Amino acid sequence: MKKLIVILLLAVTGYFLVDSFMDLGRTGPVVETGVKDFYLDKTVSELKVANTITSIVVNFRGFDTLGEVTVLFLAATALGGILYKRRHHVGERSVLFPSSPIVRAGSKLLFPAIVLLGVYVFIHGHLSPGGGFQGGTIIATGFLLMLLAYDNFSVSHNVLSFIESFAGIFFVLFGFAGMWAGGTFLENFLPVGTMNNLFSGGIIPIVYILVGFKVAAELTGLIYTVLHEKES
Amino acid sequence: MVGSPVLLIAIPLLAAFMIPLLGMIWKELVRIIPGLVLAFMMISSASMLMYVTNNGTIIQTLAGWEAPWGINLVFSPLTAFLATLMTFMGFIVWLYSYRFKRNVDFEPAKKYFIFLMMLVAGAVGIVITGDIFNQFVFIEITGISAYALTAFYTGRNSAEASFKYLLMGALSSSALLIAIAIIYSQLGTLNMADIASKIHLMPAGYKVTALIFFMMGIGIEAEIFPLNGWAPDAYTEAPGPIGAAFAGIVVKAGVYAMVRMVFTLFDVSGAMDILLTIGLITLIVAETAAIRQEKLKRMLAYSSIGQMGLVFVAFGIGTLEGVYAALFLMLNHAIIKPLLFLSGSQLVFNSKEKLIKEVNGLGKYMPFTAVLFALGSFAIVGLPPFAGFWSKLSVLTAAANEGMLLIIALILIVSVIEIVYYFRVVNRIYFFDKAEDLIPQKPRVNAVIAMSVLGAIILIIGFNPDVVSTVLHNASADLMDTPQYIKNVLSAGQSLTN
Amino acid sequence: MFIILVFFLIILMVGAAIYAIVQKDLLYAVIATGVISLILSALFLLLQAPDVALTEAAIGVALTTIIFIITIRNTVRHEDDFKDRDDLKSAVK
Amino acid sequence: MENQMFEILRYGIYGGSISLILIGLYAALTKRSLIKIVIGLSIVDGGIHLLLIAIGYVKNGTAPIFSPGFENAVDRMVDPVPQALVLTAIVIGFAVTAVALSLVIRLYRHHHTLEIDEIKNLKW
Repeated sequence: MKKLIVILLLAVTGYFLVDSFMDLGRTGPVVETGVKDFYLDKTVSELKVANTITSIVVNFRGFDTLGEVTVLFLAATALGGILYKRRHHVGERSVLFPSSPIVRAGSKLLFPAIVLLGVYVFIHGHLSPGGGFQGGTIIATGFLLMLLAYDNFSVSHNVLSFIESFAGIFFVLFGFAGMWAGGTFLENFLPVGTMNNLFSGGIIPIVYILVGFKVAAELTGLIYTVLHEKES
Repeated sequence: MVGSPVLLIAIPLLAAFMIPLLGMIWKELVRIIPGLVLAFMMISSASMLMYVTNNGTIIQTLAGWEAPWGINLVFSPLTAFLATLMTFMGFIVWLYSYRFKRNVDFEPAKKYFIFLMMLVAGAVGIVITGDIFNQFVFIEITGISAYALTAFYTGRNSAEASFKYLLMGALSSSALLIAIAIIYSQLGTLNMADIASKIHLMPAGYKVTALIFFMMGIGIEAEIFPLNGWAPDAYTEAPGPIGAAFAGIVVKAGVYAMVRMVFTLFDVSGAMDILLTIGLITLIVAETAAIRQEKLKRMLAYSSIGQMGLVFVAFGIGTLEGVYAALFLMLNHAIIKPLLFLSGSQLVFNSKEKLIKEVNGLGKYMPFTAVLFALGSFAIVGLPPFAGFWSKLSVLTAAANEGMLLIIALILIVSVIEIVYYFRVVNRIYFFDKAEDLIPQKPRVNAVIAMSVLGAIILIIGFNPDVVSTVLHNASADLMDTPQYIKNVLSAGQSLTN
Repeated sequence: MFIILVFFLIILMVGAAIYAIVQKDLLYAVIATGVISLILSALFLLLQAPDVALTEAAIGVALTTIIFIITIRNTVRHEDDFKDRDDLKSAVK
Repeated sequence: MENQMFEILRYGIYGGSISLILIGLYAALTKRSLIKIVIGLSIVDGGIHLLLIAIGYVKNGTAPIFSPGFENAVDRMVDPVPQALVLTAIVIGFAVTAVALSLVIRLYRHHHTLEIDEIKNLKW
């Protein structure tokens, strides 16, 4: 009975979704020129950033990004709170993944390469595909690999907390600096330089690097918390 | 003007990132800093409310890009009123729970205060932002804080209440994203004012679909009828002050987002009737459920849902008077319901089950708390001369001017139901004998201050409702005036050529 | 060629989604979810969204899957026998 | 001919993402295992992300990244805004999934079961 109602509900939802989106191929949007042309234009002419997505994420819609790293921060904090226990033994692993020597040696070899790739991705976020989120998550997967391969591999919780907090604080402080120098929060107040240089785009690469550090620290901490959850 | 609207978001975020570091230096800081931040938010938004009343709307652009392209914050009379109300309530809740978990556990206390602060900041963000995707991000911030606070106690039911809340929240945020996708695919913009100015180009069918998905996305926070299954459980299982914060802060943000959609963004003709119908169904279902409850907080939660239904009915009347009445109701509900939650959680502090019958005879042992609870009960059912009377009266007048007699009758019948279940509790407090084994809890000083401030406000509004009428009139005029909203936001942007 | 590839991936993805919800063994269902993310990431790349593809590859394929697996290791592995924990220990180790 | 192909492509992508959303919703609403419900939620998320990306796609589009010598390829670039939104939405979706799974672990710790019907101490 319940399934029947749900299927009926899904049929209605599906009809409306198909109705709203499938027509787009035929008729197209009612407003031809949205905000995207402006973004594509200004990214080259004013911000001197090659990657339009980076310029949107960090500059045009930078406030969203600030909110988003906050969501991640809150999720990491919430995870610690939900799984919190008073008698907390540090270093105790709830889930052990037994691994062979080949996996261990391989992980040790791969780990620096993965971290290096992540760093490359977020430093070059304004020039090529990638950026803070992508680089940060790549670094977190590197730490994840080490955590899975070695039972005794551990990350200092305090160091993660420091990186996370300082990256967040500097993000907001850059926003205030923009307010002080240019009048609005998160304004790009540094000289933009020439396009396709590593040092171009004003504060965009700096902010994205901070986002990268923050995301990497938060995701690593999140995985670490879940992995060290022990049934009492 | 003191400060700028962006500080209302940026300062709490900065503080949230700093608290883990500061907590390593001195543990007391994790309690003090959120209080200072909330006090700053309250003072700043109150002074900006003053400025806005005299000088008109503040539009704050972010990252140096004007309205349709960048994100902007709108601090109009309406949003200023709601932001002030929310930050004030946040401060009261902080004051009430200042000694929370003191000397017991450092880690949970730290998390509690971070989440409380972010709950307020997220709700303020929902209200003052002028961009639908930004609003989605703030809804998620508020949501994750609320899930974590609901699951705060380690008992078995709190995780379940939180999971229920999270499940509904995740589904509704999916609906919100779909609605954003529909809007963006048709209009190519995410700015609220820009959408409002272009919405008439959109085919009517898509408009209705998008509006329904929006309502599904936001209705969870606004506690409208089919989406409020989480509310009684979350209110019951969360720590006492958090119930007050949900009723006073989160719900108000949800209601604002919803009426902003209906009044400003969409020009769908039947939307007012939808609001009215939803409100009536919510009102009747919740009030009839409230009378059957045995736990005090559950009863208060259902009563809260019912009040939100009444607010939607008032908005659904659709006239300026109706909006005024709805905003007045929101103000009163935001003050009275937290008082009931705070004093109610004091009354059942030491009982295991938190049942209504466990408050028997506490009037003699906890006179102050009991008086405040009785005051809140009288005020919320709408007895003169307390605050709730004036708001209910204005709803009835607004409905009468439109000739909606059926609605007036329904509201009066529901008020009778409210009187029955609130007076049942008050009766038990004063005229029953106390159970032998129950130890009354003496409220702490900070709790007493927090509750008496709320009680004083109820009396002030009750005896002199004119103190808030200017602010409310400005706010309701602001909500009705869509062209002015569009002009305010876009006027700077239009002159920029791209 | 492009269109055939896209359609192939979409069919594969929907198949993986159906597999993920009918499969009673939660571990297999989680792996199928990871496969959906992998295909989504490939589709994002084909639809000219390299940034999103990178993020989805790292978050959807690696991190989400591993959090699901850790949860399954902490709870039960089969959808129907809800109380079975020993079975899981012997099967995964 | 080419336009027709493009239309078919669009229909395919929209159809795929909408069916993904519906399959995920079905799992989230009817399944009794908590982990299955969370799997359903993450499938819904994936479908919505694909839907958003598909909105921005244009015929023979290129990625919205300027490379030296191709600065005037603006007309063929796909819409960057949905991509930025999806970037944000993916990370938020992951955060919600992680919180949901931690709640699942805690529920299991208390109830020793994952069946949603047996975890019903709180009723409507």
